[in-house]
Amino acid sequence: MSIKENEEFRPKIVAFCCNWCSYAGADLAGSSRLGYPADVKIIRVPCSCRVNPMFILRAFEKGADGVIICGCHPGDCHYSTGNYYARRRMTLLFSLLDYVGVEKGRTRVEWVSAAEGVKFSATMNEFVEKIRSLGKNVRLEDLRCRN
Amino acid sequence: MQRIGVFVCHCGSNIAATVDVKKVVELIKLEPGVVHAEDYQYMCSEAGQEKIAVAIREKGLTGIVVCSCSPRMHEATFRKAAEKAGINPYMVEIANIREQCSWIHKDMEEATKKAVILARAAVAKVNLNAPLKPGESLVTKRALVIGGGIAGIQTALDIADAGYEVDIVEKTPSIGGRMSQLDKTFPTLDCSACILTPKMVDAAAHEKINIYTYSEVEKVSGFVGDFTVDIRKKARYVDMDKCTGCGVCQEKCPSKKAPSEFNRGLNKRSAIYTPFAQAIPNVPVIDADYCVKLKTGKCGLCEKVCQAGAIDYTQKDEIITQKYGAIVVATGFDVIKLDKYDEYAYSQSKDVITSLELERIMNAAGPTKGHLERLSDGKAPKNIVFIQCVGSRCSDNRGKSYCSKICCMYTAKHAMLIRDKYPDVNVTVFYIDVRTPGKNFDEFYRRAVEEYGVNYIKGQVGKVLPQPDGQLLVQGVDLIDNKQIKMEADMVVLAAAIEPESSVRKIATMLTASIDTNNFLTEAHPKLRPVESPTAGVFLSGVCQGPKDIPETVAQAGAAAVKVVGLLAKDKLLTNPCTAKPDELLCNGCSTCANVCPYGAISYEDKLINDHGIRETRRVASVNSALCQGCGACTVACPSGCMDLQGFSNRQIIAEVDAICR
Amino acid sequence: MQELISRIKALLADKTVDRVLGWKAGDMPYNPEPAYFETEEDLKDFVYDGFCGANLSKYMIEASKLEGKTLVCLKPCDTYSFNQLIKEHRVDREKAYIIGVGCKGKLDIDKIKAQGIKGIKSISGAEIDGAADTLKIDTMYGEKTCSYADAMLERCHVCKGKEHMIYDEIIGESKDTADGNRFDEVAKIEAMSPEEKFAFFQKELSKCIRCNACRNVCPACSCRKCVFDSNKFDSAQKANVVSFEEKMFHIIRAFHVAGRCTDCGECSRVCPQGIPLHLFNRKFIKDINAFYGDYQAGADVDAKAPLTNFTFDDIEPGERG
Amino acid sequence: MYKIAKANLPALFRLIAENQELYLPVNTADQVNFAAWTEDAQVDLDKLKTVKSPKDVFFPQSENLYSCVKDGKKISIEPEALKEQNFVVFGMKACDIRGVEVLDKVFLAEPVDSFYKARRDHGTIVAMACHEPEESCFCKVFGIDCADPAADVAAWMIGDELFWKPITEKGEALTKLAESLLENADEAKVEAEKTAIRSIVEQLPYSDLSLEGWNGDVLMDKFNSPVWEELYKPCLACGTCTFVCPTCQCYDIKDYDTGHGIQRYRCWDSCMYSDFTMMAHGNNRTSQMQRFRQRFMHKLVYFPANNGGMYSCVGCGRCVEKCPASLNIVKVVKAFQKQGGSNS
Repeated sequence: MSIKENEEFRPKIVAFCCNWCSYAGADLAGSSRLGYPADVKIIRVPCSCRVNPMFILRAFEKGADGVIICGCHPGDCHYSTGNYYARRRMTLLFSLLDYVGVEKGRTRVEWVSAAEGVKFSATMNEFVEKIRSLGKNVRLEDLRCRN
Repeated sequence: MQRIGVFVCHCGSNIAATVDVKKVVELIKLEPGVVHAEDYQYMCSEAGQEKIAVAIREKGLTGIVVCSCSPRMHEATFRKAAEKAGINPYMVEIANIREQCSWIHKDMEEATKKAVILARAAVAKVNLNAPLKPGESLVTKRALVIGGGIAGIQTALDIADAGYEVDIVEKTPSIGGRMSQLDKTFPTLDCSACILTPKMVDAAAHEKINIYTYSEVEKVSGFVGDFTVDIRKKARYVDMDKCTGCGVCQEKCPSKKAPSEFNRGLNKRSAIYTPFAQAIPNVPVIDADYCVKLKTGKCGLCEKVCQAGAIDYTQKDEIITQKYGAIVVATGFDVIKLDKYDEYAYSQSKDVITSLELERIMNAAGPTKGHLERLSDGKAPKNIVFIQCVGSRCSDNRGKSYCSKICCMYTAKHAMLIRDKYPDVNVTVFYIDVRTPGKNFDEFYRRAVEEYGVNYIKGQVGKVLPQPDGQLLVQGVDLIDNKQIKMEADMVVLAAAIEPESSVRKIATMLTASIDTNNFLTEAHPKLRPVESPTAGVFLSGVCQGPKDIPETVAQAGAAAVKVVGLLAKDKLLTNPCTAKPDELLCNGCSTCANVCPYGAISYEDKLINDHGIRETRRVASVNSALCQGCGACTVACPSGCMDLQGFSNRQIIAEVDAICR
Repeated sequence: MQELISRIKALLADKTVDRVLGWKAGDMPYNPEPAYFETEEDLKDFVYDGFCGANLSKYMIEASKLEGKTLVCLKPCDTYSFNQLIKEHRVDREKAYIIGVGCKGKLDIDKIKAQGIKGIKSISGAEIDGAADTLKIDTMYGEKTCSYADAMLERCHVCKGKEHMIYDEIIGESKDTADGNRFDEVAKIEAMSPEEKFAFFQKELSKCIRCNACRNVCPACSCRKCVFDSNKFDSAQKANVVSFEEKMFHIIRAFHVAGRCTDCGECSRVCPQGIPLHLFNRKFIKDINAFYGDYQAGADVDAKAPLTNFTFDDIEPGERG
Repeated sequence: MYKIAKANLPALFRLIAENQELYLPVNTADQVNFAAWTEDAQVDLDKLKTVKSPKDVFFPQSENLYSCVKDGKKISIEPEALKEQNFVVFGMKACDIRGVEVLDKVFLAEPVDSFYKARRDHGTIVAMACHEPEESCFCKVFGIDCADPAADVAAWMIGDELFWKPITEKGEALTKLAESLLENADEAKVEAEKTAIRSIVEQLPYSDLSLEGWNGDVLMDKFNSPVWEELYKPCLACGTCTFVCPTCQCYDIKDYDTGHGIQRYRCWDSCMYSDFTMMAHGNNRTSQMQRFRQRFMHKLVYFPANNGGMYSCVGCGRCVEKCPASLNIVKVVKAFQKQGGSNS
């Protein structure tokens, strides 16, 4: 999809949310009618530690403009330790992506509890804003996926 | 390729008002694998579920996508419906087009577009779903209640009455909790001890209830139906079996400088003590921080005077390991620290007290034997000012954003009791709002104003200034008359906010139960599952879940007990089939997965493998599906992709990613 | 080298070992190949000199499946890899007899050729015993010289030291040849703007031909079947297209070996296109050291690997350490 | 015979590139490979061997065959267009040209590979003699004369001048296009250069390699030889040899999911890979020994047996230089010689 200059840029954003906290936080944002742009699409995973870096790179390859991973707050993981592993994995992955020249703001991790509908909505609004300012992901996308 | 049916729910107008459901149906029909799509008013209704069953029968569906509310609402409903119609329940996926679409978007075109994408992702996933079968695990018919306050006691009694073993773990030397510290209770003005003590006795006497006081939960492992808990029984230095509770040791103890926790530090207690007269068990503990014998080796007076020979200075902490099927958290609350509220001079004047301290002062067993007097000089106060919402409903980060719920009522109670007993004392209450929803609550408050002449001022107090003469100058605003108020008082009572007991964080972490930003435990659903934690097998009772008064606490305690009983009544539980599963042909035997498994569910075995004709003995991973809880940590740790998670497989998640990004 | 050969002969003779994994002289002065020797007769082709850069640890995965013990010659840096393979249960310590061989820095023929030296007939000074500062190279286009240090592999300039981490015996002297900091290049890239970083890696990775030499030589990439060859992630693509493929491959490969990579440098040594692949691995190592404390994979078999470990107050993703 | 000053080569390249694509050795990040000429390209004509052979000019490492585009439940197929523009490959060496001849045998035989043929039809090759052959070269073994490469145009770089001799019609046409920059020259210098090159070739260590006994007649002897068991062991099963080779022609066909259809592409494959010729039942070669053997049997036995004795090795020596385990076809041939037993 070519972005015409005058057309508003609508990013593709993938949000991986853990089932126990962040997905519930997103539901709470919904039931509290706390809006955020439709650009965000959520994929439910059992835990942030289920998010394989390959999923993130895959999203970028297929044309995602931003990827955000949400999990329980450290210490609150439903599986006790999952988010601690996720934190290390994502820290290293994000650092490497930055190192190969991917704009830093395209990836993000946020800890959102089931009670934090407000935070979920605010985080998504903020993230979408950031991705809009960064524009289309052209560094990681596979050109074959454009239509 | 699956034969997929897609069912789009209107949810009345909840979805249909924002998402063009007809359009979703029309577009999703174009997806590979989709052989049927329809929309309906309420998919979760019986008629809606029947539509799924009919389509399964008539179209030979092998996979189902329901575009509706959150899977956290109705995934189980639709899985059951599918199962009834003859297909595996795990062939159902939900596209969340309500909470995560129609409710948060306003523009119909945009919301519809998103709903289609979410539906596509679900279809892409279902295409790769495989039938799964839950395993079974046994239920240990015993419950643990953490906290021995009114919530814990009531829960334990109700579970025990249903015939199941219950252990109460209480960290202080006696059960009773906050309620035992209260003097009277609203709105009936019953004596708190009079209604609590019988329950404490019932609990202690119940053959199914086992009480561990002066004990704490140390470690929790396992899962619903099969928790293993380590309980630390702290050294009491008094033999529970021998002690007769005569109390002589407490009288004779020479060390009487320890602040009394029960009386909120307003007076002192001995090093060997029971917190209060009606304590259960009526067995004292020795406070090692104050005991001369334990600190210096000298003294030993209590041992000498104890006729039962119950004193044992060599006692050590003891760890008890016990299995439970269910765990109830009833850890209760405390009042917040007031160090961020210097303007009320709490730390400067002894005559600025919290409401809980006032309870002790009013109580006959309290530090002043129930006489209302100033702690600074023992004089009877003439003017008392109550300040509401100290730290509650706070917009800055000094206090709590929530309403503590009980303060309006107990303040009315205090004001009424004071005016009743000491009619010459002027009582003024500064409030933001008076909140009295509840049976007979507003009537109670109005009696305080109308019958007892309590002076309610809508307004906030800016400052309490201690004067050289010992008086307190209260500066505030009257918002109704819109004027500054300055008044002298000789006692100021602060309605300090309540917050969850500080140890709850640690306990929540051990239980992997989620907690909100205010440290209240999160319920599985705020309306429909208010006494369950999202963590299966963990239940919530009392203020640990949110502020509530005694009747609400007791009601919730009973509700939690019913949930526990419902669980313990089962012999077996079905386990989550979404567990990790290794592909032996790809396994390197490297142990990386086992290193991150929080449940010790992965082990290794040397196994003869036939890899496309190459036969060799290899070290390969195997997953104990009864222990695996399906977090997926191993799947990412595994470099070869050998370890995958059923129900959330690599290819399924990638299919969702692809569907969203295309 | 004579001492090494006679010791090997003795160990073969008394049946302490059933075979030897070492290097066989090539048909050029600079191309010895990894080889097995089973008899004294075989050993006449045994060589150990400056061109024996290949890390033999990974070959021990297959050797561990054979009957009896295999004697393996490991240089100090190779022993880290061997330890890491023990940690991951990929080699059998009981089946290995490790001779820690001395190392004074290994040579890179491409660096010699890059100096315009071609038509090489013989090279002297690369022998392991007589340590020479200068290589004498006889070529079809005359006699040339090249300093030993200038001809060393990149990894030897950031040598991890002369200590063997695991061995049954050590034969020969080793030298710490480090004359640089292994994170300098990484730091240089880190200091670039995102555009420069992107351009740098884009240029380097555009050379990638997906030959998999880096992966196949890597002792950490010991998977029976690589994710890029299986259908587990639908990631089995072989095309090298003007897109994400190479980046994805190299990023994931680096991630998969993060915390396990000993920085043996084989990937960069074997890349036919001279891509400095170690820059990925070293970035992870640098980050791990900075974020979670110094960690050297393969130094200690029992140490907890950084990615299977955590602390409660680890830094958050996106923060800088 | 024409010549052009080395200093004028950029002008020549610019002139050619005005009309058509021009591929020539370009240095990118310290490695020289054939690439399209641009104003900024760092052309390197001195490097004897590019890392990859130039075969991908005619047989790209990856190329689309067709696309499927999905519209609802309808799928339409869009074939990939064949090459229609002329292009020039400048600086191919004699061995690489033989490599193209090997590929011709494969791709131009019936059924003709239309993608390949289109590229061959539209490509003009300017061959260059090897000024200073290197020790890894053994083209002489295959009867290739690197001093006198034959293509559309032959060229020699001698001192500061490039000598230029059109051979074919395509070569004449290119010469005409470039005539403003070319001047007439006599052949004496070129002849001297040829003599010099040939005398170097004589001295090359591999030049006397004997291929006696490598032909289709000995197929089973070679196939069953125990030598392979010894030879393959250091092999890492990477595809370096395959991908730098001018004659390896195996490819895989795969689909790439673009989200709105698929692109069917083919890309080089390597017989060294464990998933080479993977089928539903698995692989027909299950061990690395078998895969290793396949590569050399193909080059030295199967291919000549099917193509009138033409070996599908051209002696470029790239595999000799690039194999991570220092294995190569020369070592294989020598090992059989040494072993003697089965055939030599």
